[in-house]
Amino acid sequence: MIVPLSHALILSAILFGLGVFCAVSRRNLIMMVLGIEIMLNSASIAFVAAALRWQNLEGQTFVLFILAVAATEVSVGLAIIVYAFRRTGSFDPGNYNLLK
Amino acid sequence: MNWMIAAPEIFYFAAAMWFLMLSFFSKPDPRREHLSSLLLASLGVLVCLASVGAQGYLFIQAFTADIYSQVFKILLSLGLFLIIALCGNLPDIGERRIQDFYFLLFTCTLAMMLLVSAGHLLSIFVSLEVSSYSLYILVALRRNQDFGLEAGIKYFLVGTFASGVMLFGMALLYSSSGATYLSDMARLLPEMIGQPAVVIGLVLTLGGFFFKLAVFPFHFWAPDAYQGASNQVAAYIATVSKVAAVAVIARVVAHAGQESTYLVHVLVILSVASMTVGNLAAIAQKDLKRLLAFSTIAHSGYILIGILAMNPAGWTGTIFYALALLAMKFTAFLVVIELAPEGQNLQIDDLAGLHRRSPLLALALMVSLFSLAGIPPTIGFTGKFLVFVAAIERGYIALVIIAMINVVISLYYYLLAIRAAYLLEPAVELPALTPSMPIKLLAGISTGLIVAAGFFPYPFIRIAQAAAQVLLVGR
Amino acid sequence: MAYPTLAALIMATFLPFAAFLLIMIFTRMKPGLSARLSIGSVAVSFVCSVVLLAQNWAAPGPVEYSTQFLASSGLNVQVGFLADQLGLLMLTIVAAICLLVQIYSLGYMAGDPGFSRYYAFMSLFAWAMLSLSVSRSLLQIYVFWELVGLSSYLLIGFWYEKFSASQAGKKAFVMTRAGDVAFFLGIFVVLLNAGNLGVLELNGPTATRMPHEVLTLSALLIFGGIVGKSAQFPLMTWLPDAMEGPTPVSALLHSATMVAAGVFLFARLFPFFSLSPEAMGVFLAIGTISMLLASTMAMVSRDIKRVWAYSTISQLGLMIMGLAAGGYFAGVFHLTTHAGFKALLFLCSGVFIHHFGTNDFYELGRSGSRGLKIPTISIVIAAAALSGVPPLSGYFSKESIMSALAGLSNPMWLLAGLLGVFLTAYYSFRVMFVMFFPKSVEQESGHAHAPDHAGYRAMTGPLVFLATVTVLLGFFEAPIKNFLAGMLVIDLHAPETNWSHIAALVLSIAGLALAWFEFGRRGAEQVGFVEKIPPLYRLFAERWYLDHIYGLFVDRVIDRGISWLCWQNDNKVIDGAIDELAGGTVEGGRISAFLQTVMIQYRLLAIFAVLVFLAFYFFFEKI
Amino acid sequence: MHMEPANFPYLSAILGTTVAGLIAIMLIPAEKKELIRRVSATFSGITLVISLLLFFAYDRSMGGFQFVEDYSWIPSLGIRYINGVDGFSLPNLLLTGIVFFTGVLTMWEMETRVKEFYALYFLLVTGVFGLFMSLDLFFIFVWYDVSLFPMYLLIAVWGTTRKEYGAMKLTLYLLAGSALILPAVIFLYFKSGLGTFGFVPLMQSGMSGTIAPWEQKFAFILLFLGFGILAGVWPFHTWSPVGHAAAPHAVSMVHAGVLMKIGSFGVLRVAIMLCPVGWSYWAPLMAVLAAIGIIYGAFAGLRQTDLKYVIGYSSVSHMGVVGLGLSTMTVEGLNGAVFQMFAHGIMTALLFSSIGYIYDRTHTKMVPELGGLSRVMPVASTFFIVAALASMGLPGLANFWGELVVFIAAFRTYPPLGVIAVLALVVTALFMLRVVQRTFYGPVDEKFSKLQDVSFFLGVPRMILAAVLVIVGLYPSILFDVIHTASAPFINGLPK
Repeated sequence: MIVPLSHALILSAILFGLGVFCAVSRRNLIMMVLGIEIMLNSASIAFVAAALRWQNLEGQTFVLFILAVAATEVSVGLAIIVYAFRRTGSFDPGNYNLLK
Repeated sequence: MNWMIAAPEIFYFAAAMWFLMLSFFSKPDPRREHLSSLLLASLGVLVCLASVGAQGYLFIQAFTADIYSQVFKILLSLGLFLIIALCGNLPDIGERRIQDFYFLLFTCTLAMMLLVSAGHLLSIFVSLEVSSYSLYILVALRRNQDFGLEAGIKYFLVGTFASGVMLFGMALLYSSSGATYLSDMARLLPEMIGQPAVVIGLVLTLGGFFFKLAVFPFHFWAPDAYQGASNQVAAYIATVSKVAAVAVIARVVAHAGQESTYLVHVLVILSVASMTVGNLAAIAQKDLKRLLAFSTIAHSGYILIGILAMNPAGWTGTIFYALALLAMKFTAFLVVIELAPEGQNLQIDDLAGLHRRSPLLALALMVSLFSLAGIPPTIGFTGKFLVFVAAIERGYIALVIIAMINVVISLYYYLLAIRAAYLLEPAVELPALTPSMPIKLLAGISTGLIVAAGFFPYPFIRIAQAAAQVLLVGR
Repeated sequence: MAYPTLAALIMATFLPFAAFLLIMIFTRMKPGLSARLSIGSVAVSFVCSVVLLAQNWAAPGPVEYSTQFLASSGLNVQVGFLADQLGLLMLTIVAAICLLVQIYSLGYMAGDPGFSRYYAFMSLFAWAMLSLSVSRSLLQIYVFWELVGLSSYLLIGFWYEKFSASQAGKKAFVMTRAGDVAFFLGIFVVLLNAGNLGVLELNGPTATRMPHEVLTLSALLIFGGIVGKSAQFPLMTWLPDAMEGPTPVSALLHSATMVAAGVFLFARLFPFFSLSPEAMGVFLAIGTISMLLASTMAMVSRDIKRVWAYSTISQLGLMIMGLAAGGYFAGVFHLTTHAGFKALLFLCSGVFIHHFGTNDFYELGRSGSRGLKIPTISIVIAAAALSGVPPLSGYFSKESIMSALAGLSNPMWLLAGLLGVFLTAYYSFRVMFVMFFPKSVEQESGHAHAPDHAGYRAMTGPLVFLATVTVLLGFFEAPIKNFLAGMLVIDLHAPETNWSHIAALVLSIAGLALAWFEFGRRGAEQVGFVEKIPPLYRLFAERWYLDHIYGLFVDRVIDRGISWLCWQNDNKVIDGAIDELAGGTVEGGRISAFLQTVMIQYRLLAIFAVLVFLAFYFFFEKI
Repeated sequence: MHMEPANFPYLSAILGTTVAGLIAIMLIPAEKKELIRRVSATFSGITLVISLLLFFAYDRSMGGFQFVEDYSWIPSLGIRYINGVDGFSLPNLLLTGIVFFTGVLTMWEMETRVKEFYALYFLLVTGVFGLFMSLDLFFIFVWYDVSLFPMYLLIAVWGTTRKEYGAMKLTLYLLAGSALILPAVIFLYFKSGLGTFGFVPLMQSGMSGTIAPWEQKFAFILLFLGFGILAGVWPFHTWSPVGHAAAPHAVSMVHAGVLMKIGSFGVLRVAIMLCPVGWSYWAPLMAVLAAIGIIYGAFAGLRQTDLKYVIGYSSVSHMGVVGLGLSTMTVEGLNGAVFQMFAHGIMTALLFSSIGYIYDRTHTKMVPELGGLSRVMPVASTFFIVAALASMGLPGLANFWGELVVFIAAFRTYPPLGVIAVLALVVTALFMLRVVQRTFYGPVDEKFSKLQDVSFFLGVPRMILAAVLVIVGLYPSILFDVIHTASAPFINGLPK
């Protein structure tokens, strides 16, 4: 064990925070999706580290699935967003305010 | 490996594939698609009923079939069938996309069935995501794309954000306890529940399910998604998807959350916040679907009361409540769908004169709204009563009083809707509504069920009790 | 004699009630039948009461019938009949006057659209009053007391289309109610301390077991009811207004019987009251004040019925003085004689009013009222009796009251009584002289001759009878005294002091003379001495401003004070708070709904913030 | 507690009749108004007959709960369908039967949405009947709400003055009361440790102290406030005048006549009988609130110009008398309170029924706009006046006895409050007489001079009510005999 688990967890927490920050602060739908991707990946890091700690493969499996799900997510999300961009010409989430 | 215990899943998978194939190889025909989907859905109900006694594991226990999951599968299949029964006229879904629509509905239901059977964090995660992605697209499918796309985007963003949170929570949980099976958690967690990483991980994990159930603060998508989605999809979200969410939350909490006062406190806070925010915001709504969305948020608060009691009565009440929610939300949406033949969004004032246009629908609306408000003798009341009993057994009387006050607040906006249906007269004379015979039958049956199950709840309580046996772990 | 007596009592009391029900339900549309029913029932009552009186004339003690009532309510209340001398005497008086007045009303009310209703109410009254006379417990007395009040209300406001009539009815009811509430409380005090409400028990040993203060308190409270019903100070102002009712009603209720119920109650509980000298002192004072105040009011009124109303107050005051002075027989005897001559006064006045259509006796005189011979003679007899002119009945009863007053140690009371005698003679003959010796007669011939039809005969018949009674009753003083003496052990024989007799006689003659001087003699300007002193006149005419005070009280304190406060509190404070709460909730809903519509990124931020809060909560929860 | 099973299910027969009536009305096409009315009158008449039978079939010498029907309902929670009547509920059942039937007749001339009206009306009354006869707390709560929520539509659709505001206020207010009741009921369920919602076992555990004193105190105040709101306890009474004024006549009748009784009955049956210790703890508060209500209602009523507001405030005052009786903790107090419930129910029903007739003819219920009606409609006026006299507490009419007994009990327990309550009699007399004077006396208004007096048929419901007032007024023991069978054992069995 070179890197203690706590360090990995801290790293992943920081990454999670960055992801949240990105999703919350950038007024661009694409960047929000990216931020959320970062959040997913931060979880992946934690899983990998934990898999090392518990000496089993479940963490690793998780990561594989996360990659797959993230890919789905991007495809679905981007599809909707791009479609919306074509209709409205805007990536600004503030412009999507019809529903109230 | 006994594949028969997964018969419902296999069936729904096949049905979904059928529509997928159709969309590849056949021209869309709304009528045929509707009939075939209706047939498949009713067959699905039968399959679920037939496999009610199934017990066992698949995929190294990632898939668990027990009475709990099978009861919920019946509810889910029933919900799907009922929603599809309302899809005879789908003005808001383009004809081109009708096969995709059914494909997604069946896929989503399949995912939810997997969800209620999931026994491993990974299977929970995957099935949850699959059901969510189906719904994102279903919401965005609406022909009125200004609404549909915006709702889809918001739903998607909140959803993925929540799944990010959930995933991070799962990572924390796994890294601190090493458990990924729910059964392991039930064994391991009680000793380490005092550790921050464990319990915060648990709360974050629950966040993903709270998103499904629209619990504060993960409820932000609900009003927009309901309003923006087509009526049928909103109905589906309000009924079937909520049932699945209840199932998974109850299972996870039962397995992982025992002995944690912190978790109880968190659930109390979220429960009170959900019902208060939901009920208050509902007061100000003009759009009927949006109002129902906020009412769903409030109901998620009531359901949490049953869950946080964490006693047999609580589980029973929760399961019963899920059934109640299905019945009453379905009835309310039935009226909404029938009143909007063009698929438009319905304002509360559009209900004006309903009592003359269609006394049956007006009655159905009134009964379902009173049931949502929790007025006896309706199923909504009995559900509330059961969860309140469970909570008071644990001594949470203040919580129950707060919930009852919320009931009073909620009554205000339900009464406003009833007032519109029974009291207001439309500005221009609208023609009488003549719903088709099946719809009439459906409205009559569901209204009758709401009252009958409120008055004679015992058979349903028995079912809920049987299902709740599964959740009595670790005690 | 058990069952016949009981049957007679039941017949005497309940027949009029049956008549009331029958008239109300069946014969509203048939006036003749209604009148026959009512008169028939009260005639039977009268016969029964006379039979009972005769039967019990020599009976040694009271006869009592009682049955358990309200046992199952947790209270132990006995109800039934108490047929003792006082009760039977009152029963006979009431039945007689009721019968006479109802016969008289055949003429007086003929043709009135509410003829049936009138007789129904009269029957209701007869029932209540007759039952009151022979009630055996205080609670029972209270019940009929209230019912008597009700019939009084209904009859005063009989001509309800007249605003003043309905107003007067309401006033009478509310003012007597105020007194009744005190009575009601008094009953409670008695019940809770003596555990019994039976009249005989209270007059007997039960009362002596009560603490003295409690006894005084309950006596005073019960006396409150007497004050209200007998229109004593300070609840006296309803009675003059009550003259808005038909004149026979005034004769029956508001002079002869109902208002006398107060005095009757006093006599009923005389032994009980006399256990508390303090209370008796208060009663004496109130009787005196009422008598004098009312006399002064009577001196200036120009309305013939009002004069008799004031005189009623004053005579009732006199009775109460007599009773409070210990003169049990004096009070009861005056009650008896007063019933006769006061009814006569009203009935005679009724003939004039009916005939000439005015209440103003100056007007009556000018119209030639003396043309009606029988009423004229009768009213003079009655007025003389009222003034205490021998040998009429009033003379004897007043004499006995004076001797009772003379027996008191403080001569002030006797002096006041004598002053009352003087004033009475003065104001009653003021009316007589003005009516029969008017300054000018306008229509000497037009109305002078007595009409001769059935209605008139129905009216004059009772007059003749009552006049006879008034003349003769005084000579029955001794038998009545003996009769009443049978029921009480207390000393009925107040010390005889002759000088009070003579003084009273002299003063009544003096009053008469003064009246003659100012109103009767030829060339008198017919203006009383009081009218020459404007402030005094105004004070008397405005009834010592009592009504103004009450009006102000009701208007300022109750209507615009407490009631306004309550209503404002309801509207502004309670409802205000509730509406505010509801409005606040709705406003909260708006805010909450608005927060749900903010940009999607803020919502994500909110989710995150809540999660952070929950995470922190974990660390602070344990503190 | 003695429980006498029924050889014939009278109680379920009453409920069954109202439900059958409801279903029958729902099945008749809305156009056949006359038929609907007749069906309603028939079914309500049957319930009246059954409740009369019940009243006289009740064995007064035996007391206790009689005609008991007991069926299992939700075994897992110990909920049973238990019906039974005792001396407290019997007068109330009779009252409901009378007001129900006369209410149907009172609304005979109503033409708008007849079917819906009677359907909701039957639903409402089903709840009322159920509440009075149920001996299971779960069902008591269910019936309580069933009897409340139809009020919203009944008032909002068929009402008059500020109807939507009144309906909303009333419904929310009263259901807020139920928000306190339900938690308290469940709380008692667990604290008794019996695992049953049955009234009788819970009462025994309250008596024997199985439910600890503090638990009783806590539950009592919740239950008292919850039911008390419906009983118009000061200061939670403001829904009552507004609601009465807004409601259609029959609903006002049922509402003031019966629904407010549900509140006081609930206080008695649930709060007092289950939590005797809590009762003795909170009784002074109850008494003070009741006394304030008595005097306050009378004074506030003095200023009103709307006939229904007047009656609404007089109801506040009269229900204060009931509350005062309940707070005395004596046999007399309970007797008087229950008696007063009955008497007030009949009396207000008669008042509202009469006002209904007047309003239907004159189209106003504002006192200043009326006048002289006694000339035009003497019979209708007589009914109102009889009821007004009863409300003043005139002897010979039913209310007097209730008030008398309550006042005596109050005078014994809380002398100052008793005095205050008695003083209110004067104020009540003042405002009732004012109303009578201004409405019925005085000259006839030209525009009213052509109006018809009440016909024989329309007079029937009012006659029934007036007759009941007189009969009970002359022979109060007919009720006291029954009530006493319940109150005396209860008070004597209280823990010392």
